[in-house]
Amino acid sequence: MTRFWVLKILRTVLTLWFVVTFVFVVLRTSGDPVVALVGADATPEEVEQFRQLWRLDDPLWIQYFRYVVQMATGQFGISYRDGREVIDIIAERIPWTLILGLFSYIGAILIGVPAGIIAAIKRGSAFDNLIMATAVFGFALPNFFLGILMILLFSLSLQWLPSSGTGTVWHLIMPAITLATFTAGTLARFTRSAMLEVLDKLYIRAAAAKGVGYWKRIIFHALPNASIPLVTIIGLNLGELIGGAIVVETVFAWPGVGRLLVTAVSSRDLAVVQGLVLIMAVTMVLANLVVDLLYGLLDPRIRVQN
Amino acid sequence: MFTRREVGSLILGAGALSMVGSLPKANAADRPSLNIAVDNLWANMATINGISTTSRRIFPNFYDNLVDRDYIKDENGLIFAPKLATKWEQNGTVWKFTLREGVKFHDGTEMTAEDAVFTLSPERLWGAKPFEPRGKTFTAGFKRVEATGKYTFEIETERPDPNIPSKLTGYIGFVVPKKYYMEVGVDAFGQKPIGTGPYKVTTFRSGEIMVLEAFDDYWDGPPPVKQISWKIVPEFAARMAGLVSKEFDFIVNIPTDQEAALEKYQGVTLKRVLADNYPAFAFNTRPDPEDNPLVDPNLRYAMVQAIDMNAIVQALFNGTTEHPAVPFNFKEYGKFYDPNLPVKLPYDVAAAKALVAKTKYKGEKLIWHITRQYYPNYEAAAEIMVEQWREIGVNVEAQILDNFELVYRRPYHMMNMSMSSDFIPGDPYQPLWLDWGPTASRSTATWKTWDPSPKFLELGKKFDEATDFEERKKAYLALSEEWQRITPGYYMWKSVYNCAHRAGIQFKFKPNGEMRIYGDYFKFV
Amino acid sequence: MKRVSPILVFAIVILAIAVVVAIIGNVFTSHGMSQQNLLARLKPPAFMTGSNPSFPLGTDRIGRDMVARVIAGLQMSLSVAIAGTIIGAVFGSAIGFIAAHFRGWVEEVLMMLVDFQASLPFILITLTLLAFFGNSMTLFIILMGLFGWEKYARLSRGVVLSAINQPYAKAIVALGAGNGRLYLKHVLPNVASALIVQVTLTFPQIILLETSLSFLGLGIQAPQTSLGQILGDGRDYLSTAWWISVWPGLVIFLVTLSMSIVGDWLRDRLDPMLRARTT
Amino acid sequence: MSNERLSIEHLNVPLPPGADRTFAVEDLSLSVSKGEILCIVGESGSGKSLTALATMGLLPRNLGRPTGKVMFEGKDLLTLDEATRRDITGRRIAMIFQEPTAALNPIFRVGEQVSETFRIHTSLSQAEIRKKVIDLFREVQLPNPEQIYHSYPHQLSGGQCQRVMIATALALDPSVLIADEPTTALDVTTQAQILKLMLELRARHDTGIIFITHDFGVVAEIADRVAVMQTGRLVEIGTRDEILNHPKADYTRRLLAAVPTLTPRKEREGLGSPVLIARNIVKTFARSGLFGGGRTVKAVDDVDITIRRGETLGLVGESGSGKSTLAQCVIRLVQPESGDILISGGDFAGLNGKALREARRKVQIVFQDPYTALDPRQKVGDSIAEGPFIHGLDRKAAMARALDLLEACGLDRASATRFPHEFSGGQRQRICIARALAVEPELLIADESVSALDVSVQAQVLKLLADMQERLGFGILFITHDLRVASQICDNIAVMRNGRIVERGDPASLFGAPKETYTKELLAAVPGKGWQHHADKNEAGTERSREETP
Repeated sequence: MTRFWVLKILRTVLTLWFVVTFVFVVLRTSGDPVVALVGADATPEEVEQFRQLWRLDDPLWIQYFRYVVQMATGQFGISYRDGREVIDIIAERIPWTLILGLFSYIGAILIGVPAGIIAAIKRGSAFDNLIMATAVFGFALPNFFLGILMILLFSLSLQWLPSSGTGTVWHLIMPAITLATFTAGTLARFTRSAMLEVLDKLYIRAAAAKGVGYWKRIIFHALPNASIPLVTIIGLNLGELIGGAIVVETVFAWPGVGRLLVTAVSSRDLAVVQGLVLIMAVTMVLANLVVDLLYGLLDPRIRVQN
Repeated sequence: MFTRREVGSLILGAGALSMVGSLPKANAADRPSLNIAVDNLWANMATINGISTTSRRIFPNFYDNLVDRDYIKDENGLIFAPKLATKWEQNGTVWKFTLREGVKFHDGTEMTAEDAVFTLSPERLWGAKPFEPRGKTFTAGFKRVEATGKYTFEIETERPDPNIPSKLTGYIGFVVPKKYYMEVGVDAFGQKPIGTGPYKVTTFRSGEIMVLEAFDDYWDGPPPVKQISWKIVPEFAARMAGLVSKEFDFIVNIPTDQEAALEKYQGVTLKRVLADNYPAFAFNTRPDPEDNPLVDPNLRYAMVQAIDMNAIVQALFNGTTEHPAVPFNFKEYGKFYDPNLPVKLPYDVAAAKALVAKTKYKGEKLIWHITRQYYPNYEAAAEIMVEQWREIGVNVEAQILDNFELVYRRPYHMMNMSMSSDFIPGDPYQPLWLDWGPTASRSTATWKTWDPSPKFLELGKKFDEATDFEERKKAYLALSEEWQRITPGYYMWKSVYNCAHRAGIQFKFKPNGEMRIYGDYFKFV
Repeated sequence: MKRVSPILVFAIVILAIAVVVAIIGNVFTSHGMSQQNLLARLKPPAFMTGSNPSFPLGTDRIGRDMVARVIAGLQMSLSVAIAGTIIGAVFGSAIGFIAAHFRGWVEEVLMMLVDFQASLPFILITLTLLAFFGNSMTLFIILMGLFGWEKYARLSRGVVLSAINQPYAKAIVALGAGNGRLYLKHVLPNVASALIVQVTLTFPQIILLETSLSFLGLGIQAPQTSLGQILGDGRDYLSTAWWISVWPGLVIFLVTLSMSIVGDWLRDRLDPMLRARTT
Repeated sequence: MSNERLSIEHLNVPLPPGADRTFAVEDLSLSVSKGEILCIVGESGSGKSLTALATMGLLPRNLGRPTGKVMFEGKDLLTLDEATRRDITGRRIAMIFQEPTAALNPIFRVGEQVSETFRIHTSLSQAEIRKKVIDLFREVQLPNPEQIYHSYPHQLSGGQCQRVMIATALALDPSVLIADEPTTALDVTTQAQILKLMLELRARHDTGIIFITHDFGVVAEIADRVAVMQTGRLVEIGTRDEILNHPKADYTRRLLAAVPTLTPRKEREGLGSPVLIARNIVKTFARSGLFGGGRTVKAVDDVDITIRRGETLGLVGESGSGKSTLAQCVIRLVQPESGDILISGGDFAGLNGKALREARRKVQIVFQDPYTALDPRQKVGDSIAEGPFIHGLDRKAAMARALDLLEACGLDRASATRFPHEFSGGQRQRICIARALAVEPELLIADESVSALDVSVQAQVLKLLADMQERLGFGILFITHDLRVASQICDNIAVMRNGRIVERGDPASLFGAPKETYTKELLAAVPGKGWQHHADKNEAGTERSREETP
């Protein structure tokens, strides 16, 4: 048991180290970081000054070592765009992405999972087809397009919902729906196939032989078993959610990290980009760790070892 | 309908609310607030480092100029009115300015000649290592800036310069507080700027929002609006929906094709001004890259003659602006403007083809660097022009890049740019000499696209020194002719700025894009 | 089992049409995809008033024929998606095969790489790399090709592991077959169906990714065009000239939908094969 | 009959359209009485399991509604509404399944799963239920009932799981118990225990038991009456003695003739020089991975075996004894840690790369499951020809050899162009044998090669192996858990347990006078050992069964 966790944590740390190294390599190979940071207009003296300031004249491995230490301690540097600590800039955006992300994530789960379950137990019915068609619709529509359509309908024509920005829960509705649509579609499809697989198992038949009622079989026997792979996919979907947030936050002028990334990338604000990449990676890796934890809790075959 | 916001604001946690701005002050409670949806905010709000279309529209709300251009009394803004300076007089190479007394910066300190002098000082603008190096362009010829009293100061120039007051109507005329500026440094100042304007900056997050709050100690009396939030809303659809549904009081940057549709909504007023500014592109006339075919002027002539810019402008702007047939012959130059000036390189595909035939050009790819979504309609025009050049056998690839740093990265054969024409109002000094002369970034920067010809330099010097109108006009025409002989660039159209606001607001949009939310420019009705 | 559902027929027909149009599309219009007609800007499609009969689907903001645009966009989007899918599938599957064959530390390292990739949202990587290295078609294709490789790697490792533990694979080893014969002739055809299902999942995802990137301005660059680019370009015109983005949007939607339907069908048919995979 | 508990009358279970026959079960009538064990016996596809499922109302949804009657306590189960029927199943009629580990929900403690039956059908308190469950566990002779109560299925052995299932089934003292091949997945010793348990329970509770099996040994052990089924129809029904010793139907007779019995034989004369000498084979399984370590299991522990030309060496033992690992070590599908392997006098253990691949020709293997042993996407002709082709024969000659072998193995030459899924299990196993023999090996390993086959087919395949050995003279390492089969065909038998060979000898002496307790236990557990059928004098498998038509 302990070994299981030690391994998981070791893997997590290694993954993060990979990410840091990846960012370092990208920064060093994409061009002279000094030129990127001070601009092509800078005089040679300025460049030299900057090089010394950031100690970019050290051997690469020293720079690398220093870099890993800095990243590990959250020193992402100063934004070249507005001169503030990157960690502060990101910190003020995170709550917004969390609000949006959680809201749409929970919404997606609440819609996608039950829809998938119903589709599975009504397999082949018109209902199943309808749900699956809707699910495919959910992820076949580019989310920025869906977002703009919603703005035009709900803000411009009907004037029911605010068009963009933040302020009230009403502001949250359209971006959350846009973001949740994709995830809900994926979840519904996956839940369906996970349920179908479990429903075929002998223990479900054995439960029926015991006289367990239909819905009881579904809810108490099939669902807990189907939830094991489901938890994994829900965890993996967090990444897609973050990816989707990049676009959705831009459409709805939502001041989260996704939009920050877009602005930082387009202004080549290296320090912010690397900070964001690392923070998102940490989030994802931690989410995966939580998934593993849940997995262990749900599945006694992992939890209890002889 | 009306309950949803009330309910909504009750439900959303206080935590999220407090991040938008500080709580309202009781004494300002009776004044309304404004929400303005903008397409973008510049990262830095220092007066010179922060020069951009997106910052200029906000600047006059928290900075004051020394001298003001009065667009209320004069359509073209050619009347110079006192603002922070109340009086000015020229004596040979020296200009004496008297400052308004009792003007306060937002931090409560009084503005004095020390601040004005610092604002124009070599250490800030034109010395060896100035804080805001772009200031050099605007202070050419400055020799000495010195306080002569608490409220008086002098500017001495190398040669007599009749245009100093008009130069102070621009970016360099925004007075900054010396003490605070020196304390925090230019970068931090750009993030938390302080001026003497009617509003003070309370929140500035460049990727997101800028909040201005009424500065009730403003020398001209309290401003009409309690709080102005400039929020970035990148999508036009969201800006438009927000204006129509009255979430926003103002929106800016409306695509030309959408103006008509927007105007159809009730209570929406569209404002459009022609700005003293021209999107353009520069030909890279230098042999860098080595095989640059554009070093041959015939190819440049051909390319100019292949462009049907009038049709493009008509298509893209619906006749709201126009293409200057002869460069630098701009209508805003009053007496300098001559509608009958001959067009040297008119639209003529046959002539263009003939010119291409005279060159060694063999269809090599010419790279045109363009900044993404920077000048309205620029990319669309570029797409059209690329096709028109294809007609005459010139192969141009328009590369849309995210920012100017990428645009400035060689190799390129052409690059986008824009040229303001208002540094000295009513005089072609800026576009012709300042922007192309020997100190211009276009001829000095690492990414420079041309080396001014000796003749251009010689004619330019003559033009720079000419103070008498007739003499100056003659010099200007000669200089312009030399420029056209070389044709290192192409002026496309006069910029159009637009914005729209809700009903219940009376608003005068300044032609340079400034959105002044005070005085005679803005009223609630 | 023999009965094929009408939905599936619909999906296959749509895909077939898409491919045919992409290949011979140019016969459907006499206009070039970048041929402009400034006098015929923003013309509505044929069934609306004010339309121009030579532009059945209308024109865009600089008077280009939407039929030609959408076809060119379809060609590009399909090519990118096909190239990307092939690269990703081949690369990812190769990694999976290698991991499954060598086991041990090779497998650990490769799977760690997979974890690493899975820990970063792909669009994040794409944005970063495109912004830093500049946008080029080559990089773009490579990036699209990298998309989903980790899914192929995971999947193929799993199915290969289970396949090479199947008695038939052991029997073939026992016959004295080399690794090449084992993997290429026997294992690959047997895991291919699982990989093909994954292809039907990745393919629409690449189209959508390209669309998102176009929206952010990092996708296919003009004068080339893609469905995503047309869609993104037309978004400001949705309330006045909806046809600019609705046509490409519709095509994206139909292709994605059809691909998913076909994928689902394959998945259902090949279910036992997928179930055999281990994690 | 007043004692009748459950009677099935004219039951029909339709198959979906397009199947090879219209009804899975057709016009079936039988009944079970109080305290009676009725064995339904038949080969795969005979419809015996579907009969059970139809009775329980658990038929898969793709099958149509069953017709006929299933009478229980005066009610027709087929026409009852779902709720009433559910009340009967589980409380009055219980069922246990072939795969006990799969029949238990993996994420719940077994105690809870047994308790569920009480929770559904009774209003007992939690504490009372718990006590009852523990009592049940005791009754089905589970060790440590308290601990088992809190265990998860994966922590229990297959036999323990089946005991838990039986406990669940018996929870409410059902009137009828349906057991669908409950011992098939278990080892012989465990099977013997479970069978014993069933007999005890029948005696104690007077339950009527329908026991579905394919194994006549099991039938001989426990049946009161026997029903024989074939392709959905009842062939005959009668008492154990009637069916086993005096069958009326031809089909029953054929089946019985094919059933292997414990008839130990002597080592054959004239065996040649050794084709396999394996010495000191050791294989330890450890947890692999970057962060290795963990527990290790000695799967094969210092084993020596020798096989001569023409000899069949049987390797018997229960699951997990290391038989298959040893075989895979010998053929080097698994790398032994140490030990020498000589094949036809040549070193095999030390070979690598090309040399190894070439040497592989000399030793071939036939696996247990014919359904997974053939590449599903390769035509069978190509499958068989592949070996010779790899070893240098040109494509044409290889195919010619493949066709000859197909014929030799009793298959049509034309079948070479078909795919494996078009063949029955027995035919596939013949193809596997043909594939193995195509490279003319010196040694053939048959790893439980006949275990998954129906008895009639099993007999044919065994005969095929014997014939081919006769003709080609290779040695066979015959791995099986079935002592009856081993006793009939092996020259020598090695008994394996926990990775070691505990006893060896020729079948006659080994089974006649076993020395080791373990060997004795194994022998004692052989089902139906007391019964020797004399129904038919025919040689096993001379007649081709209908099962063999594709």
